[in-house]
Amino acid sequence: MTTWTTVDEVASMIPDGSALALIRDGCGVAMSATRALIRRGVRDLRLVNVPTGGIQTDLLIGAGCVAELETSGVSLGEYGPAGRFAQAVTSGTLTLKEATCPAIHAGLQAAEKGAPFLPLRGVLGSDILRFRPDWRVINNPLNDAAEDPVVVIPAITPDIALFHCAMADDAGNVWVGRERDLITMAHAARQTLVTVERRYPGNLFDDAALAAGTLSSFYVTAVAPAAEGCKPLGFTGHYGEDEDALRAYAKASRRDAEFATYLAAYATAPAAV
Amino acid sequence: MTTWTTVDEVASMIPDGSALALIRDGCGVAMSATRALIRRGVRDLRLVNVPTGGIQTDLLIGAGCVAELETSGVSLGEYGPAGRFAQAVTSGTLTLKEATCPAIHAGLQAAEKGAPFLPLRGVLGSDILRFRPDWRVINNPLNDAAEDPVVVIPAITPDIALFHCAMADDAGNVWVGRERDLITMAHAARQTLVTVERRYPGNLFDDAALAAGTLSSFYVTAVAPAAEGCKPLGFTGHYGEDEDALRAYAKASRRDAEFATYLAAYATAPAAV
Amino acid sequence: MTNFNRHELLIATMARLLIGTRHIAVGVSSPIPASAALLTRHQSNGATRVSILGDPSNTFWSDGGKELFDCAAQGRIDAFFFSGGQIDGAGNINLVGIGDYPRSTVRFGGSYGSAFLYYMIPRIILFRPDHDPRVLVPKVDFISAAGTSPPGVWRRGGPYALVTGKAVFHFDSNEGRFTLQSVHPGETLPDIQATTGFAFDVAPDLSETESPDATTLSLIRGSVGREIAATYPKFARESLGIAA
Amino acid sequence: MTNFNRHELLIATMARLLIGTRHIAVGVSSPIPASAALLTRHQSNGATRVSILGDPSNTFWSDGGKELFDCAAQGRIDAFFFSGGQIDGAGNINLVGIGDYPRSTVRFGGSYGSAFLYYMIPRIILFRPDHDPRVLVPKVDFISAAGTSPPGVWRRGGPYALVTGKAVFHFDSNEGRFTLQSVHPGETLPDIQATTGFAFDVAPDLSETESPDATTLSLIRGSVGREIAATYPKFARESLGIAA
Repeated sequence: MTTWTTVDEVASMIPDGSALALIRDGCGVAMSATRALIRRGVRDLRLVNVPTGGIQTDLLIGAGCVAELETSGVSLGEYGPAGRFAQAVTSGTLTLKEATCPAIHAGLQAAEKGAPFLPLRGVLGSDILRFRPDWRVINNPLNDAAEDPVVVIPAITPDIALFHCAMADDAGNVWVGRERDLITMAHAARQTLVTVERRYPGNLFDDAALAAGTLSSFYVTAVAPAAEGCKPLGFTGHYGEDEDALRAYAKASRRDAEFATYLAAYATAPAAV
Repeated sequence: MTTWTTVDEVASMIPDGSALALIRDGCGVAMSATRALIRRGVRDLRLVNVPTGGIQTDLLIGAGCVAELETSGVSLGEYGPAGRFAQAVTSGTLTLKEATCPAIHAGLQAAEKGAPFLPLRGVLGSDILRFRPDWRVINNPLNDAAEDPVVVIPAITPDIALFHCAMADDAGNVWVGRERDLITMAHAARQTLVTVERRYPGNLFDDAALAAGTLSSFYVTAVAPAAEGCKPLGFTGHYGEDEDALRAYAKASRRDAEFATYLAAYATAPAAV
Repeated sequence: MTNFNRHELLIATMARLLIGTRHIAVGVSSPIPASAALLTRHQSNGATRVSILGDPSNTFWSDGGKELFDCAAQGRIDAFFFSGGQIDGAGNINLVGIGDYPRSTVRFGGSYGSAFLYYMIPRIILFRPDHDPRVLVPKVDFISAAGTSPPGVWRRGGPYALVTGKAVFHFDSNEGRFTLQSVHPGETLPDIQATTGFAFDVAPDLSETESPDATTLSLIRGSVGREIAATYPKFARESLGIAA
Repeated sequence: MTNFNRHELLIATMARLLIGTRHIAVGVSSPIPASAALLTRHQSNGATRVSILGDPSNTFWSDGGKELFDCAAQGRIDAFFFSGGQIDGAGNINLVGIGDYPRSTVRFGGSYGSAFLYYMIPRIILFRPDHDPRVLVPKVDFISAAGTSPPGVWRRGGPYALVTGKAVFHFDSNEGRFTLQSVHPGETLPDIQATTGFAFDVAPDLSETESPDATTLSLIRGSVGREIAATYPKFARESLGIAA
C-alpha cells in the first residue's frame, strides 16, 4: 500500500491546514522533509509535538507555516531557547495548546485504541488545565466512596504523522527500532509519511529481530529516501548533531531580521541545513 | 536486579493466592514453569488470561490450583473444548470474571499507565457487563451534547506476570520480539518471572535490532532456562506444537478420572509433557 | 455446469459478501473464511488486504495481540467473521454457554473479542456450516455481543450477513432482523424454515445461491488453495484437492 | 580540609538527598543532577539504579518516550529533578513563562512532563544553581505543576527539597512550605533571606551544608566523572577535571 517517492513528493502530500504530528528531537525528526515543506510554502499547519519540539517546530513557526501548536515544550536543548516559538507566543500570533508530555502520549494512545479519551493522573492544580477547556475533570467512576478527581484527555487524531527512520523495505515496512512512539503516532494518525536513511533489501518481517521493531506498510502512505534526513539534528545510533549549524540556528532564531536571512538562504538552497 | 535461577525456583516465587497473568497460546506460554507450579502444589491462584487461555489454564484448573479466573475465552483450539475449564464452570467451583479480549488489554494498559481505568468502546448490550459489577458505564465526559455511554475498565495489576521467551542475557534483559503484550504485562505486574529457551551472551541492548524487542531486566524479578519451555504448545518461530500430546490432553481433560490419571502421571514425572 | 463441493460454494459465496473491502481480518481455526478472504484478494487484484491470525506470512502485527483490536478501533478493518454457539434473530451471538449464566449447563470457550469487534467492524459475517435450530435460536442464553444498539450508542460495525451450510441471510441493522437472501443448491425454503429457530424475513427476490463459475473455482483450487495450505494443510488437501 | 568547587559541593549535597532511593531518573541537560545520581549509585554499591535520559548506556527504555511516564506512574521511579523558570514558596513551579498567560512577556520552553511527574515521583529535587529572587518568587505567574494538592486528590509525589547555589531547603508537603536546612560554605542567612523571593521557615538546627569528604570527592573526580563524561564531556572536563 506504501508508495516509494521523493522528499518533495512527501512534502506535497501534506495539505495546508493539516494536523501534523512530529516526533521529539533525537528520535527521528524529518528535517529534510521539513525543509521541503517550507520550500513548498505550506500554510496553517496544526502541529502536534510528540511530545516536545525543537528546531523543526521553531523553523516551521518562523517560516509562517503554523497556525496552531500543541506541545509540552519547545526548546533548542543546550543551544538555548527556541526563538521563533518564543517570539510567536509572546506576540500572540500562534494558537498554542499547552500540554504536558504524558497527556500527548495519552491522547495519541486514545486515538490508537479508538477510545474517545484516556484518563491521566496528576495535572490537577496545574494552570495548564485552565487553558485546556477540551480537557475535563471527572470523578473517578470506579470510586464510589470518595472524591477522586481525574483529568481526561481527548483522543488526538492527527491527519498525518511525519518522521524519519533508519530504513524501510521494498514493500514500505519501516524499521522504527526502539522508537515505539512512532508506532503510536502511525496508529493514531490517518496517514503516515516517512523518510529513511536507506532502503532495506527484502522484507523486514522476514527477520525476527528486525520484525520486532517494524511498523507495517499497512499504516504507511509513502516513504522517501533521505540520507542524513535528521540533520542538523542527530539521529540516535546513526549520527550526532551538527553543533555549528544548531548554534547558528539558535542565534538566528532570536531576531526577526537574522531569521529572515537564515530562512532566505535556507529556502533557496535546498541542500543547505 | 534480575536473578538467574531454575524453573522450580521460579515456581516457588509464586505464592498461593497470587494474581498471576498468563499469555495466550503461541506467544510464550511458560508450560515448564506451569508444571513446576503444579508439582509444588500451588493453591488459590487468581489467573488473568492475556487475553485468552488454553492448556495452561485448563491444567491449572484441573490440578486444583485456581480460585478465580479472568478470561476472554479458554479453549484447546483445534483440539476442542478445554474440559477442566468447562467442568469447573458448569459445576460452579471456579469464580469466573468473564471478559472480552480488548478489555483485558485495556485493564493492563491502565495499570501500565498508572491510570485507574481505561474507557472501551463497544461492549454495551453484552451480558458480560451484567456480570462485571467492577466495570462501569459512564457518559463520555467530552460529549456535552448527547447521550454517549462508554464502558470503563478498571486497571488490572497482577501480582506476577509469568511467560516464556526466546532468550535473556546475563543481566536478565529478556528478548520478547514482536510479543509486545509481554511488555505490557511486565509493566502492569508487580513482579515478572520469565523462562527462556537459552541464555544470550552479552547485553541485548548493545544490539540495536534486538534492543527494539527487549524488556529490561529492570522489570524482571527472575529468569530461568527452560529449553522447549512451551511444549506441548508451540512457540511461534521456534517450534511447533506436539499434536499427539495436545490431543491426548484434550481427551483426558474431558473426564474426571482420565484427567486424574493424566495429572498423576504428569505430576510424578517432571520431564513429561 | 461445473461440479463443486459445499466448501467451495461457501468460499465463493462469502467472497461475494466481501467485495469492495479494503482489509479483511480472519481469526484462528477458520479455513473457509480465510479461503474466502484470500479469494477476495485475488478477485480484487490485490486491492483487498487480508490478515490471517496465526499465519505469519499474512499478518503485519508487531504490537502484540492488542494490535488487532486497536486496528479495528481505528476503522482499518472492514470485515471479520464470527461463529456463535448460539445466534438469534436479532443478530445477538452467544459464545459463552447454554443455560442460565453463570450456571451454564454447557460451557463454550468465551466471548473472545466479539464484544468489541462486533461494534467496530462494518461487515461481520456470521458463519455456521451446520444450520441447526439449536444454534439458530429465538433468543440466545447469553449475549456475548449484541446484534444492534439503541440510538445514542456509538457503533461502527455489526452483523452484515449470516452464511450457513444451507443459506445466506442478510442482516438489517435498522430492523434488527435477518432476511433470507438465497438458499444453496439442493435446499428448500420450507427446510430452511424448519431448521431455523428464529423468525426471519424472506427477500422478495429470494434466489438460489449463485454457483461459483469456472474462473472462481480454478482460483479456489489453484492460488487460494496453495495459499491456505500453509495454515490449513488438511483442509486444503481434503476440501480443495491441494496436494500436500 | 579538602578543597572542592561549587559543582562538587552540589553533587555531594544532592547525593545525600538521594540516599535510599531504588531508582533515580534524570532528565536531559542536567549534568549536576546526573552526577549526583551516579554518585548515589556508587555510594549504594549499585543498589540504586540510575536512568539518564539521552544516555543510551544508562537507560533501559524500549517502549518509546512514554515509558518514562508509565514507569513513574507504576511507582518505579523514586527520585527526579526539576528546575523552574520560577519556583514559589508553596512549591509550585513555572516552566511556561513570565507575565499574564497566555500573553507572557517572556516565554520558557513549556511544562514538559512536570504536570505529571511532580505528582508521581516521591522525591523531586528542585535544582537552580542561581539563587535569584526573580526565580524564587512569592507566587509563580503560571503553575506548570502544583507543589501540593488538596485532600482527595490522588498524589504519590512532589517536591522534596530545593537545592540552589547558596542553600538547601526541605519541603514540607503538609505545610506547603520550604524550610531552610543548610547554607553552603561562605553563604549567610541574611543573604539567603535577601535573595529568596518567598517566605520560608528556618530549621532550628540550621547548619552549614556538609562539605564532601575525601572519599566522596575522589569518587566524584574518578568514577562519576568518567561516567558523566560520556554524556557531558565539557562539564566533566571543566567542572570535575576529567581529561577528555
